[in-house]
Amino acid sequence: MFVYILKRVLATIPVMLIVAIFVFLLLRLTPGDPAAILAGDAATPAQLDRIRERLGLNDPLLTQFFTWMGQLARGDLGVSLLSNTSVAGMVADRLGPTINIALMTIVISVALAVPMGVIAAWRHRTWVDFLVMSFSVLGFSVPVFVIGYILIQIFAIELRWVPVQGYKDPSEGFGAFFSRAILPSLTLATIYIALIARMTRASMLEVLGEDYIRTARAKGVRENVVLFRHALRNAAVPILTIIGTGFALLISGVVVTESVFNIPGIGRLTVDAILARDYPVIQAMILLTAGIYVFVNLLVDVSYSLFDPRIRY
Amino acid sequence: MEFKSKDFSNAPRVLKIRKLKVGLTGRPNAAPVLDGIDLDIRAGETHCLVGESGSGKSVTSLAAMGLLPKGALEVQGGLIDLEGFEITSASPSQMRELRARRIAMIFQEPMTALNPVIRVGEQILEVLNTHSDLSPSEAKKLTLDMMEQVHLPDVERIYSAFPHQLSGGQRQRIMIAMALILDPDLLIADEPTTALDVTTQLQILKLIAEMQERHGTAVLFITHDMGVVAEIADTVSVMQKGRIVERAPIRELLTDPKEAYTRKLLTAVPNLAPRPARGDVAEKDVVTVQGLDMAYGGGGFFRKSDRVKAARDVNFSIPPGRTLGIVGESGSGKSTVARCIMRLIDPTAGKITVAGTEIARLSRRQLQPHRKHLQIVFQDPYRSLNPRWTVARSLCEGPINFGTSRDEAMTKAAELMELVDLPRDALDRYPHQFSGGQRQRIAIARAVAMKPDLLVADEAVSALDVSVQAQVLDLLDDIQEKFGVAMLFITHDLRVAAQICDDVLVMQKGFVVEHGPAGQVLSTPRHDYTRNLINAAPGRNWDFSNYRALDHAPAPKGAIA
Amino acid sequence: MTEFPHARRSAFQVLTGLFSLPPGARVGIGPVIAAAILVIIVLASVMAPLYVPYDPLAMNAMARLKPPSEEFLLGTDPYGRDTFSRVMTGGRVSLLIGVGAALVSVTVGLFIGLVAGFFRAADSVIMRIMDSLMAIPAILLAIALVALNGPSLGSVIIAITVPEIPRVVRLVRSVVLSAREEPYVEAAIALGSSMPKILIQHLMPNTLAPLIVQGTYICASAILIEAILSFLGAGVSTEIPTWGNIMAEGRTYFQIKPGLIFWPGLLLSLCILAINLLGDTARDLLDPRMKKREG
Amino acid sequence: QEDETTITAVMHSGLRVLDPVITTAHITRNHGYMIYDVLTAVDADFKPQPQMADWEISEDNRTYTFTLREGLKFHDGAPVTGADVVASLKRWGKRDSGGQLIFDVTASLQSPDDKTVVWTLTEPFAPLLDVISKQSAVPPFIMPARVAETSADETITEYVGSGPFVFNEEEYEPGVNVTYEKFDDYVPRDEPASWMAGGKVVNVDRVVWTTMPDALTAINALSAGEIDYLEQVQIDLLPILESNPDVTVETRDELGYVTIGRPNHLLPPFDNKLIRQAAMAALDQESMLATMQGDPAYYNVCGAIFGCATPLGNEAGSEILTGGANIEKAKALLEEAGYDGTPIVLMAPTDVTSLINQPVVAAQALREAGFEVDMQSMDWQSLVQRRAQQNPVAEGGWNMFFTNWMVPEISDPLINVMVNGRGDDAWFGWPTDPRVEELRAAFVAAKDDASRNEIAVQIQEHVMDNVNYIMMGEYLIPQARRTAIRNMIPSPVPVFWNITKAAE
Ligand SMILES: Nc1ncnc2c1ncn2[C@@H]1O[C@H](COP(=O)(O)OP(=O)(O)OP(=O)(O)O)[C@@H](O)[C@H]1O
Ligand SMILES: Nc1ncnc2c1ncn2[C@@H]1O[C@H](COP(=O)(O)OP(=O)(O)OP(=O)(O)O)[C@@H](O)[C@H]1O
Ligand SMILES: [Mg+2]
Ligand SMILES: [Mg+2]
Ligand code: NI
Repeated sequence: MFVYILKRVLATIPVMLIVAIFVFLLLRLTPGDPAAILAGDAATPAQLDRIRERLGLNDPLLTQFFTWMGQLARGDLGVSLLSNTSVAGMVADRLGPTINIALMTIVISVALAVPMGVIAAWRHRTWVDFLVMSFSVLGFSVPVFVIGYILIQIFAIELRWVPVQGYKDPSEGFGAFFSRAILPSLTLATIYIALIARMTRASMLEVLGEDYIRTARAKGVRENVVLFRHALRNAAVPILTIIGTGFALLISGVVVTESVFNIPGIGRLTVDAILARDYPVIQAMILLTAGIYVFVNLLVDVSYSLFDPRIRY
Repeated sequence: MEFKSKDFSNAPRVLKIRKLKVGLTGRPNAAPVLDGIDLDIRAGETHCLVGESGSGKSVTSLAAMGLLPKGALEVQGGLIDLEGFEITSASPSQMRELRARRIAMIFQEPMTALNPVIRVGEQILEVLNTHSDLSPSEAKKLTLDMMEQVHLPDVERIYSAFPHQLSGGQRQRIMIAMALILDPDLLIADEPTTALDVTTQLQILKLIAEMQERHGTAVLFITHDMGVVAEIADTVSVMQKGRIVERAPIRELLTDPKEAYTRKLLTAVPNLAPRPARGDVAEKDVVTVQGLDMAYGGGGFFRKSDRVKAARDVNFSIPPGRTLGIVGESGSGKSTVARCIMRLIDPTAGKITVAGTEIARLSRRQLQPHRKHLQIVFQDPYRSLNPRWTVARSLCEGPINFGTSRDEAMTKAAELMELVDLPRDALDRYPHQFSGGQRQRIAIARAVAMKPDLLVADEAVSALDVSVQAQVLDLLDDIQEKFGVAMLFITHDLRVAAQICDDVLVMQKGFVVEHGPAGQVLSTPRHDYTRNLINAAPGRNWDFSNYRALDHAPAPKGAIA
Repeated sequence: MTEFPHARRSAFQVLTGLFSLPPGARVGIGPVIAAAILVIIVLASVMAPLYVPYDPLAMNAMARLKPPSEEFLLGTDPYGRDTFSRVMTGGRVSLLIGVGAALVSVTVGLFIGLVAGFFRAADSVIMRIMDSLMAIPAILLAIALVALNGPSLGSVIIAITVPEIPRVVRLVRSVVLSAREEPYVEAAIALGSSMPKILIQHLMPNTLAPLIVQGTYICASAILIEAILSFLGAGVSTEIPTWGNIMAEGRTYFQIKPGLIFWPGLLLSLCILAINLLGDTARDLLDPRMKKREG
Repeated sequence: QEDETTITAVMHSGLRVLDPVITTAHITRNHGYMIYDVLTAVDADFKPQPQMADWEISEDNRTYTFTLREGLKFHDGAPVTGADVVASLKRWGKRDSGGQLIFDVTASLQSPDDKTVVWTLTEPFAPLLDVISKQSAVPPFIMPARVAETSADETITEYVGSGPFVFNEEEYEPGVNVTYEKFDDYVPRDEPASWMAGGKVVNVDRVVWTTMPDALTAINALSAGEIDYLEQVQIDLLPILESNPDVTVETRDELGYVTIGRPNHLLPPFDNKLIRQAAMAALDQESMLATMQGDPAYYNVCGAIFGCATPLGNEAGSEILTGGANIEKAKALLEEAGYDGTPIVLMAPTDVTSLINQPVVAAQALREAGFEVDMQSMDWQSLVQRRAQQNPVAEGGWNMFFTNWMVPEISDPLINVMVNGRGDDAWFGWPTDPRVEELRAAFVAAKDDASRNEIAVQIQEHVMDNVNYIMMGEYLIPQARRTAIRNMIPSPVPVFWNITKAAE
């Protein structure tokens, strides 16, 4: 087990390295000039060039790359070209909101989607199944920002149950956090629920056709025990997998929800940085999100063995 | 051969099925799956249900359990009476109450029938938790007790093992413990031993008999193995196409079958008496295997230790027109040897000479021209033909690879169809439009199309019904006659081996433990392992096709039972 | 009498397999309605230039944000352009993006996947690269790619395609790896068929059915991603109306002119709904396990 | 803590650059006015007024003596000294175009004692006070000498000022939140506040600036009372706020903005004056402004390149722009110039809301006049990089783009970078225009307002003829506040002194 985890962790190194090279090249090939945004509209070309020189943007690409890799190796994420503050600090500030919203989304999604999928599979081809599947297809069909607007309109503007926007850390009181986090989480969860419910249903359908389900029924076990004790655990691996890979979707969704709900998270930070070509920030952010994705999927892989004793490492 | 002969007419009736009709849900006009089944089982009786695949044996048992697949099959008439309780009209919760208490079931595949993610002890315990109010410690004690009764070793450890950590036989014991823990009146066993090798099968059959003795349970035993039937049945019902065509006490059925169908079924069962050996051939051996070793795994950096030595120092040779059988229990390395010879896997060591060429070390490319000398027929007729290809295309693939023109290949394919006794127009059809036996014929035709010198048949008939199996074996015999091809025939069924092989090679754990002419190995085995195998073959003393006991029953001495 | 069965034939079989139901399988009314809706939307979009009343790009500063009327069926947008004309023409581009992204990613993914499944040596390198691509959040990658090439139609399609490719590759590779173990493939080896031949004739057809299913999902999500890219200011230029950028432009008017989001949103959702539903149906029908249970 | 008053304000953009000298970004300038103070400042009548210092001008107009007023202190407690002022002015002089002109004629800038700064010129520079009092784009903010010693090409890393608010570095999140606290030791002037001049009396404890990427969210947040102030409201969204009695919508900055189109004078076809004129004739202010703003109350058809409401503003020769599109004239000009159909590469940003419309409208009008237009969409960052390219179109060059300015940023020929005619040293578009340079020199030398106005008219006429850039009109951006926020002073810079917040 330990050896397996170690191997998996080691295997992420080439992946992250490829991500790093890829991101670096992509960014440097992209037109755009951080010096221009730094200096503002009225700056003259000569002024821009002096700033570029100072920021090291006139160095050859390879030099820039190795400078960056060298910094990374020392654990230094660099300094934002625009705000001149340390990227690590910015990331630290911005990570909290995103992680908290993402966690809440996952909790909500799993709590709703798994039972939905289980029931849909159990009542395969009935109206319950139809309802669940319709919802999950619908969840895929509406752009995230529209869902966000609709939720704001209903719950924040019409009903006035929760604030329109903003973010408060749980340390400032759970109520304050919850009331602001619930709409963005629901917005994000829609697509996630759709994904998980669909996968749960498919996986459960498969498992429900297995012999041991028949065995359990032959023992006279109650239906809910059959579903949740016998079937769900066997269906868990693909569900976990989709929760892991769906995490990428979540990150994409975060970018939009953070805009709509004005949450100071890493999604917005990254988009802003891309639009401003703040290279150190973009590089760090994409490495970070890629790292989170890889880590989550590593966790998922390792957790398989919790659900399926046949999987041993 | 001793048959059971107890009279059950006075025993209380446990299960009574009358005019049972089961059909496809929502399609009352389609041909019914079960059409007017009548069945009686009395306390203590073992009632065997036999018949070809698809005749409705499993459906009958599922109907009795109230477990017909929802949305697919439904009871459309008749009644099922379990000790006065009408099952066809029971509510789901009433049915749940009945199951495990009054009626229990064991399924064929012990691996898939147990939940892979729950500890086996808990799976047994669950029956008690569902149906009784025992305290946890009492329930656990009872469970362990039951596990002792089914002769599981080291019950404390096995209690907390997962199914994949147990052997097939142990898993099936768990199933039996689970089925019998509440002492039901009726035990339904649907092919409980088909997936096990003969020695384990024998133990399980004994166990069921013992439990039946102890608890007085009635048993409905479903099987297609006539040997098993001869061994355990009190009464036999023969099913064909959803009907019961004949019912009789065991001795009567085997000695004096009334129905033509029953006769056909019995005639098809091969004998354990070896076929008469064929005359020696002077020609050079087609294939020679020397010191073949095969170890799986070991490729990775971390896992040098978990190499599986699946074949060790295997030596044999086969002259043209002769058949060598490889027998042995599951996992003994039979397929490994076959796949090495075919070079589907690369042997770790040893020499394989086919038609004069040493092929064990040839590269893919070097091997290509020699491929046509070797062909193989696989066990699973459903997966050995590309489902997307027409039969014609499958048959032409090989010859075209070796330079035959399309038209020529097509003409040959048509001839081959005739050879394997299939209509010519079948060429345009797809595999799913054929039965298993027909597909196996196509697979054989495909192999024969290459005019190979060696034909490897890896369990080529194991998936087939006895009657179909007999036809395919005949076909192989014909082909060998006609083309003089050497054959490597792999099977775990000694009867089949006896019928078709000139020589037999017995494998155990990768080693060859005995090798000799079929007559000698099967009648006077020298190795204990071979003896055990033969002894474990059920109904080995009965000559089914002639409705009488065998003259020269293979009676190895010194065998353990 | 007998003509030689060509490979084309078997691919055709798979396609018809999509529409002919296995015995026992029942397709509800849902997929039929979905197919009908899709056909209507596609036809209406493709033929839009023939019937829309205005040039979808013609601006009219005097007719900004007009409510629906006889003159402007669905009202006008902040540039005074006719929403109806824009929404109907916008469908063409959105669908083009969807279909384009699906085709490109499936084709490229199929090729890479076959190579990865076949060449053991290439496999680990390719899969590491694919893992890396998967790890980069699709939206961020897309924004960066669009920034690189400028927000043209082509670069939006590429930006949507690139993150989808690894998924297709994984799918193809897993199908190839599992199909490799099938006895009929071993039989083909024994019959002396060369590896490329086995790959293309035996293994590739197996990937067709899952790819069709995957393709529908990519198509649906491409249309959505285009909308999100527009929302983030990295979409197709406003000179080319798409459902996505019509919605993105109209999003600030959500409360005062909901029609600007509603109509393109409705068509987009209906379209995606229909495509997804057909994809699901295709999967149910094509999944051999489902077939086994039902047949 | 309980009755601390905080104003939460949503600003037009996120604050990322904290150095108000290195950048011309408005948000950074606004930040500068929060934490820094200036020597002199312009009032609502465009008149320089004392702020940190009074001044005296020598007879020969060559020596300016500034005397710092009492009680000026930096946020770290140190008093403001003449040395700080000198260092700050020098750094500013390296970055600001007006400042550069002054330093070109500077003999010495010294601080004889802690309270005095003496600025000696080699020749008179009449607009000196106007330049150092300007509120845009880069005002000379006074920083401690140690900070001001930072190179002018490098951003400062210490944010200590002597202004009315203290920057809270702890709570600063670049691009998202900035928090300012009242500087208790700030001594305001006694005069009433007027634009940047007068007493900066702070009546609240904290001001928090945030950004909201989504305009609709910001409006909804204001309606719900989650924020107090919205610096810019999209005009089309005003109806949402109108019915809400708790929210007041008004125009704080009456000067507003201009939107302009800039042709590239280096490349064909816009190297041809006639073709530039044709483009100008094809464009129509009214339809562009209407598309951008909708409500006529918020735009102003105005042909004055220095803005219509400024002292120098005049509309000489601008009928071609203000009188509607003249497609006929455009076609005739193109005919005359022998336009060969060379496509106009028009750069169109996709991610800056206030700049999305102009290229789209312009493209349509130009096409109507017979131009071939190749509108290329890109994000603003790609645009700012590309507009610096002098290459031919095929190698990444461009022909035209649009941008916006605040009126004070274009209000005179020294500030307005687009009338710089020094070729490669000029602003993007690089006109080589000796005539305009001549006029600018004359402007600096001019002694009185009358002659300055005279020169401004000449520049206006010249620019209209030569089409250095195309003035597309003025527009206003309303702001919205909770009604409880009172006493905001009208100003082009959103300042937070004088404001009171009543309990709601
Ligand atoms: N779920 C189902 N839906 C439709 N038909 C079914 C279903 N299950 C079984 N059948 C049909 O019922 C018939 C009897 O099947 P059954 O499984 O009882 O055969 P069997 O005698 O047990 O065969 P085997 O020896 O292969 O187990 C077959 O023709 C089969 O096709
Ligand atoms: N691909 C493989 N990798 C690792 N081990 C394998 C592999 N194939 C077979 N084995 C192991 O090799 C041994 C011999 O297997 P083989 O398939 O040859 O047995 P067999 O005699 O054909 O059994 P059966 O009767 O069940 O077909 C078994 O222990 C099996 O687990
Ligand atoms: Mg059966
Ligand atoms: Mg085998
Ligand atoms: Ni034909």
